[in-house]
Amino acid sequence: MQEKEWVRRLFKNKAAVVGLIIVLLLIFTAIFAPFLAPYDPINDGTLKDRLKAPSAEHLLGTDKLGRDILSRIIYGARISIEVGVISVGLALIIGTLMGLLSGYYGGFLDSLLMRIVDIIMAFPSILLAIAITSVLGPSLSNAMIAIGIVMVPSFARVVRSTVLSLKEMEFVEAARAVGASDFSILIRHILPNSLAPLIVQGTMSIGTAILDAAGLSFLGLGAQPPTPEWGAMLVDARELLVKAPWVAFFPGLAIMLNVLGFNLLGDGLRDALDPRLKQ
Amino acid sequence: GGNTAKKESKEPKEKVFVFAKSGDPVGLDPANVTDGESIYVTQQILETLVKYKDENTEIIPGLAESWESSKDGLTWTFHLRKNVKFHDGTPFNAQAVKFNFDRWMDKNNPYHYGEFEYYGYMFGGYPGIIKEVKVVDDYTVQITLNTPLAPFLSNLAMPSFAISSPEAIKKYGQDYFKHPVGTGPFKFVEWKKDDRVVLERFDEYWGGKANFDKVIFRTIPDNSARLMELKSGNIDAMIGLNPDDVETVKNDPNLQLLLRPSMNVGYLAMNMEKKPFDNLKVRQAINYAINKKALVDAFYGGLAKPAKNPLPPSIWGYNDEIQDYEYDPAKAKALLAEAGYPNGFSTTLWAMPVARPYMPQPKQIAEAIQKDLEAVGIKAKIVTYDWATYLKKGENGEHDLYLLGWTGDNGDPDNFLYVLLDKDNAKKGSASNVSFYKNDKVHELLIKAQQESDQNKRAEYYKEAQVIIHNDAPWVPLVHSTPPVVAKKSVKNWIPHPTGSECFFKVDKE
Amino acid sequence: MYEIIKKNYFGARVMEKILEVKDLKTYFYSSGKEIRAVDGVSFTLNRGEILGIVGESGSGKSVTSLSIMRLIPSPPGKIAGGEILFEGDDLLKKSEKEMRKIRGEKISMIFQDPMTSLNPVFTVEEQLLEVFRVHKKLKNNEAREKAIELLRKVGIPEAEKRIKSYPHQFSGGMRQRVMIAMALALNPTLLIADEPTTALDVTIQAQIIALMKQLQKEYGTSIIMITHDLGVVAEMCQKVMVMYAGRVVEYTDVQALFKNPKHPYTIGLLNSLPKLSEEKKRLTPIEGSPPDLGNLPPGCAFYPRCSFRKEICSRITPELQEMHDRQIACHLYQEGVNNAAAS
Amino acid sequence: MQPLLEVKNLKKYFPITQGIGPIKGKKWLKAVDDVSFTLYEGETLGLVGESGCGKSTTGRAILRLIEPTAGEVNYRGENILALNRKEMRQKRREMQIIFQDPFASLDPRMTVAEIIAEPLRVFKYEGNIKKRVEELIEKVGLSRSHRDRYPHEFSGGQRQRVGIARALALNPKLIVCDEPVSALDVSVQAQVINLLEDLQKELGLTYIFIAHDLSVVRHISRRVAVMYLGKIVEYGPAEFIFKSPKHPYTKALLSAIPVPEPSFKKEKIILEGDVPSPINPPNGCLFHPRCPSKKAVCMESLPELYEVEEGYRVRCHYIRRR
Amino acid sequence: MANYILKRLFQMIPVLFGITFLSFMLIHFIPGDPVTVILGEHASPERAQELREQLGLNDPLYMQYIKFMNNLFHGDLGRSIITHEKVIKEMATFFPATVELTLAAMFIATVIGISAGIIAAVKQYSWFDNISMVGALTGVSMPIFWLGLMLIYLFAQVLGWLPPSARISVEYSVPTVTNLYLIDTLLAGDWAAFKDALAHLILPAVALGTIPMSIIARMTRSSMLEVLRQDYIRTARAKGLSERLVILKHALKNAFLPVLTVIGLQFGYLLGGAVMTETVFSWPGVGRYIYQAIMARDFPVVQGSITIIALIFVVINLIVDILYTVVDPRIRYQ
Ligand SMILES: Nc1ncnc2c1ncn2[C@@H]1O[C@H](COP(=O)(O)OP(=O)(O)OP(=O)(O)O)[C@@H](O)[C@H]1O
Ligand SMILES: Nc1ncnc2c1ncn2[C@@H]1O[C@H](COP(=O)(O)OP(=O)(O)OP(=O)(O)O)[C@@H](O)[C@H]1O
Ligand SMILES: [Mg+2]
Ligand SMILES: [Mg+2]
Repeated sequence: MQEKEWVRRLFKNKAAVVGLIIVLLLIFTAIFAPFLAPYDPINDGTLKDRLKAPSAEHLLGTDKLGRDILSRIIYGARISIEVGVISVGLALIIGTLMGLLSGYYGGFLDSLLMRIVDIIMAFPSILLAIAITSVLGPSLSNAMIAIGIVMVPSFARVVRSTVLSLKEMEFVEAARAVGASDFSILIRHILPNSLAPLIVQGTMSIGTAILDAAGLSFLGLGAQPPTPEWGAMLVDARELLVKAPWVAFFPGLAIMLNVLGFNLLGDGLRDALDPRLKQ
Repeated sequence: GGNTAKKESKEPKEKVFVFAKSGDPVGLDPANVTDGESIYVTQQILETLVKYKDENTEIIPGLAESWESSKDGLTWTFHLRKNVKFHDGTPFNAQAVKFNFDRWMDKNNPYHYGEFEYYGYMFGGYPGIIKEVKVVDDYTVQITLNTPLAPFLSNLAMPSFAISSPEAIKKYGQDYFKHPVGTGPFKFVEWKKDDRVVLERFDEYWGGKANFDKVIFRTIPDNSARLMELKSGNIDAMIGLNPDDVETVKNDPNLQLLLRPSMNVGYLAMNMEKKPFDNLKVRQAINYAINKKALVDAFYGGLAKPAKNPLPPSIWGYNDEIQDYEYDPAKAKALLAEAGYPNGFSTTLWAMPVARPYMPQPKQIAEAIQKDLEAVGIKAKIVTYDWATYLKKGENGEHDLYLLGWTGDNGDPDNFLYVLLDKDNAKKGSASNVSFYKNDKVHELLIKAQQESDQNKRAEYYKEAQVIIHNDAPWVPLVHSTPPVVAKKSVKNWIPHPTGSECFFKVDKE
Repeated sequence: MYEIIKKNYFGARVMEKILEVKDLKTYFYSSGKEIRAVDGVSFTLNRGEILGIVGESGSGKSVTSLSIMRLIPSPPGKIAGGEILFEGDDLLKKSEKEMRKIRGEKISMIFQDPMTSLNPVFTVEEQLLEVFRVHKKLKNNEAREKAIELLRKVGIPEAEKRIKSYPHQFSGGMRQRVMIAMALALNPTLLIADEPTTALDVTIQAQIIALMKQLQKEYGTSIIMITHDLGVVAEMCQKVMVMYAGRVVEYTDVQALFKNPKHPYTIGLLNSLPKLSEEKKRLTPIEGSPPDLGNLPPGCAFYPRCSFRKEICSRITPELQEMHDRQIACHLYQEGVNNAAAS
Repeated sequence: MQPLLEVKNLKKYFPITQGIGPIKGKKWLKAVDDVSFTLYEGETLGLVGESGCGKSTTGRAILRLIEPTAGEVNYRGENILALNRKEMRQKRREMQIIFQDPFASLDPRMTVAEIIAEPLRVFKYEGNIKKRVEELIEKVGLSRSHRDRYPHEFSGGQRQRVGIARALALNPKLIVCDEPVSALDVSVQAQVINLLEDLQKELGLTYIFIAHDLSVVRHISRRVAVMYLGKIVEYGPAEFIFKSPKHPYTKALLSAIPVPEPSFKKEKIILEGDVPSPINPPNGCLFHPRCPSKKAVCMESLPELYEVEEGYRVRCHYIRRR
Repeated sequence: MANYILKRLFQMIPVLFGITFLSFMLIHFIPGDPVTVILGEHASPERAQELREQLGLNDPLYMQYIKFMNNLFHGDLGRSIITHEKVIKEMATFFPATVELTLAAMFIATVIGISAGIIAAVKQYSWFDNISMVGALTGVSMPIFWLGLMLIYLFAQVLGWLPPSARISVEYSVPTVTNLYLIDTLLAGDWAAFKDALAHLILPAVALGTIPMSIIARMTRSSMLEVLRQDYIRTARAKGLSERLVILKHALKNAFLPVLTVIGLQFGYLLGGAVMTETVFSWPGVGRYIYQAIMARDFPVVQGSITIIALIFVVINLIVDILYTVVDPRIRYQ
């Protein structure tokens, strides 16, 4: 697939472009948070300014400690990106490795790795993440590890199934026929051709990771106060629902929009990237 | 029975009183619990020998109709009420009283399972100052003390020393905490964990019939959800109002806001057994660092005052001369530097998982304190556990900075100062003095006060103790709150008791 | 035209037009492009006749047949013009409901791939009975008897038993037999077979062709046989229509076409075939590759590959013209036709 | 003269597992069973048979793209099945394969130049790779400007040319052509066949040409092997087999082919039944359930490949009886 | 088919072992000494010893596992450190609430998800398709707890239509039979109580069901589109079947297969999502029980309940696989 082609296809897909814009906006926000945020996310604000409704001064209102919600959401973008990149990166590396080995070599190794995957998948993923963080101790980094672990199977499976189908493709056999080594086949043929589903899976998974991390933080297992993590910002929201619904509303909206962005982009990429390999 | 069921629901409904609070009971054996959540329930079921008046902590007869003490204050004779029955049908008598006391005081008693903390706190250990409990006749009990104890009667009136049915204790053994049997106006029906405790009127109650057929305690952890339930009429009354919602309640024509007289303290204990809180300067610095006024304004909806003493001002012996550490971050920083922490340090800040009368939003308060501490360079990580674990770990002294509070049980200063700050109660595993503050001078004063029967003299001792405590700064006393009770307008005859809970015997609704 | 009638294999005395397709145009619209999959196709089919349609992959054979069935997926497809007169009525003017009555009963169809053309989750019985149920409102019992009878007829052994089977329990050839049974169930006037043997092995292909011929004789059904195998055409059909890039390039009877191909494409096609009977000699391929319908050159679509091309071919698309024994769309013969008309 | 390739008793059995867990029963699918033939340099051997009869498996087993179960493959007298991995890789220079599916056999993410250069890179080609690639591109009838295009930008016939160029890159002696024209349109098919023939002449290539289209096989091959259920049933010079086939299966196969001449009338032998599955092959002669002229003996024993003439063998009891 | 089921059962064995092993190892993954982590540093040595014994930490690892498995076979998942109750017993009291919630959520998810998916596929590119698919994508992007909060805010607080928490209003007391309140109230014939229980169920079920609903809708749509492209659909049309018959009979049965798998997988999601939903809605189910156990560092409870949920999930997937064979004859006859 020529690179230009899928980019063109991606840009023709309105939903995907919206997704891309959201994702770029998120990245932009994260990078320029100090310039964008009107206030300090942690230290500004006093209890006097507590639970102020949205106003010109505080566009999205203030939270229980009088901190500016907008600023916290802006800084939260950094954490979301961190979570997405680290946990998905972890899952991607381990999962891809497992999938490649399992799919290409098959046999005992395959059975072993796939049983491990089955076992992890036998646990509802959020629950497993909850269990892992509770065992490791509540913190954002442990939450990222836990999310990474529970996402490994999906990567392993995606890679394995593409490898399995690629392995049977005649171009792989052709490479073998011209004497290419296993390693070179894996690197030059299998991996590049598994890239499309991996990119799609990765993009979607970032959304899922942000969502799960927010969930863990909401339960008190992820980011700890005063970290401006979006899910953690909702921890006391239930108590404040009567008086200050905006405390609950905006951070949740931020989560939803960004996850939606990654999902839209992922969907778009799936359609744009090599439809022939889509199964 | 589909038909009968239908009929039943059409007949005049039973009178049910639904009362919601934030936490589930830890257990229902009053002798073995220390938390208000549990005590609110046991107070409906079990009774003590002597009781408080409905509106204050004056002592009136309970299961004992009358009593007298010897001159030296060491021997107390109680004349028990006759024709009183436990809910299981067994009679209440002197043997039952002795059985209960023996169980509490004797660590080797076969029924002494669990910690029985309160007994230890109030009577100085096991057996502590109670020497002996003697059955004089079926309806007369004699209690002998080792040393005089001024607040003895006040202590006995505490819900923890309610008399359980000996037969029930024998029958249920370890599980008694799930099957409390007492003599009170309501008997226990069921406890659905984390959902509800259902009580039913005990028709043979010696004091007459209660107004409600049923009393249901519901556990609704979330404050605003609880309020919404009240507004939608699913519950009759609740405690644990979000301070942020005080205004809403005041403006609601269907609701009434009942104020419970303040007899509590919310505080931040510093574990003096751990570095750097063994350092007085650090403790003082923290006292300077925290903006109590702002906390009180923000988190209590106007229903509280900042605290400067462990004792609430409503209790005699309160030392109003003490000058509080004012909010002064600069001074705090200076003190930290003096103490050898110019760049601050990292520590943990423990926050209660549930709303308490003295601290309705503990996690938020913890975050506010975290922020105050951060401002002087102390990085505090907030730690929280479920309620029972939180208390347990506190008793074990695992914490650094620990949020907690105390609601007076009997209106005696001893109940605050001795329980919360005496070295006798700083024993790991069952500590109620969670800052592990051990000052011999304070101890001396508190014991003297215990043994003195002249209240003025006692007050002097307590005032002196408060000065020392203030200087040693084992705590940051934060707040004395006036905890609101919210009920439907239709609820009548409810007098919130300063001790934090009351029996619903007289309460009624239209 | 007369000659074709005379040579009617079955000697039908009255030439009865069953189907008359006039200037059919079916276009697809995808990624902003208009693909003229069928662009002005006309032909007639008489009762009892077998018409073969040949042409390269993508030349519009299937689209033509699906247009007759009015089964063009829309979007992206659209029948943009023309008439399809079936027994005198224009199918393109019929409502969907009227069409449904015709499909399966009057016109039925067999598809290329018997593996995928049967629904895998229903038994063969269910799929066969459906036809009777929908069109004849027959009770299941009556229908079942007929269905078993049909299966016997298409050569499925132990039909009573096998009828309960699912498609995947049949081999490819058997499945194609089931498809044929289903298509012939209501004795349709017209059967469209879209490459019914391409997916099958040679020996099985021979079985199916024999079966179709035999059944055609018995029922007198008219058949449109779509194939790219000229051998099949030669064996089965009376008339042939050669398509190239959505257009008819040559349309005549079988003998004429094979003996005397006129259109350069047809000639090329026949020459590029290795033949079993002939001595070994170098093949003469058609150079170049089939055109991309989304990107057709102006003029004759075959122009870039044609070995007889003239200047005019690159500019003007030749129309399908009547020549004495055939219709043909080629500038080479345009003059001849004109001349013939003049003389 | 030493044959270029001598295949002796080649077998490839695929294990198929049936049953559950511990009570698994292993069965063998005999995809290729006892196939032998000889091939001289510059020759073409046609391999025909119905789908699933083991043609591709034979081709792949010879190149050790799948490991044969048993047998010998002697390339210039050396049994390549005895070579180790490394030695075998060296041998691949001389033995190449062209695949049926012009879509699946080219890596969609590589340019034509990269695809053709791959074997050169693998074998550390000493010369100028770029030049060699261009040379190959032109040799198979594509233009130099095509070198940086991706496979999906080509038509089927052009793609097949790329595949051929890749196979030619290392100057092989032997090429297995696994149905190289089956997926192509008739009009393009002839182009590729001509190309293969031209290359054979020019470079002295030896082909094993697999096809199910008998007319193509006849056109291109000197010798033909007809396979049925993993076994060769008839093997001999193409003229003989096509003129007067001996095995009843070959006869039926030939007669089943529709001939594009309407006037050509011939007696058709239409075989009964389906191609049996190689998982449960019939006893006796593999062909007997469909054989129009079977005898009792056919149901009992598997006939050998009887040599009818020098280099012409038929697997039929009936032949020997005569 | 029996063969197939047996085969699946056999395949389950290593997974079951893996699940139990992983659960078993949970306590051993605790960094540091589990007993210290659970009891704290200053626990009395007796108590520590007692817990060590209760958790079996004194035995060698393999013995511990054997014991664990042995107990498991006898339905013993250990005891809570806090309440000293058997985990299995406590689970049993909380389970019906979760079952009720999960089934309700799944009901909403499948009914709406499948219908929306079908309509969207049949009317591809229509406004319905666009809106429902954007909706579905939004649905999968929403944090469940936030959705819960928003539902509470809107429907309980602003509109006051539905109760914000609990399973039933206290005024109703129905005899416990199944402990599924919808069923129990019906059995008791108490219509008002039924309506009340239903009202309590709606918000949490919607919150929990939204993500599965969205996933099912998307899956149904794409599976349906895939099927509608198939040759046999063309065959069905060519037979003259009405469009309704083509879609609801020929297409749906085929399209349902992948959806069925997704439904099975969504049960896992529901069981996990219950933790958050039950926390937000104060729903007295297993999810909240687990949450509280986590907060209390009550690891035996965490371990036991997660094991059970994983086992249930595996069983559900087995059932789905078996259902699959019922719908898809190709597997049945393998
Ligand atoms: N659903 C569709 N969408 C877009 N284009 C289509 C569609 N169906 C057919 N076409 C186009 O119509 C043209 C003719 O297709 P058609 O299927 O009729 O070819 P054919 O002659 O039957 O070929 P084959 O021999 O491969 O079956 C092709 O170029 C194809 O791209
Ligand atoms: N990797 C494999 N594992 C198991 N069985 C296989 C494998 N490869 C091929 N087979 C089986 O071996 C038999 C021969 O297959 P092969 O591909 O050689 O046939 P073929 O003659 O090339 O058929 P076609 O004309 O369809 O290409 C078939 O029954 C096939 O199912
Ligand atoms: Mg076609
Ligand atoms: Mg093959």
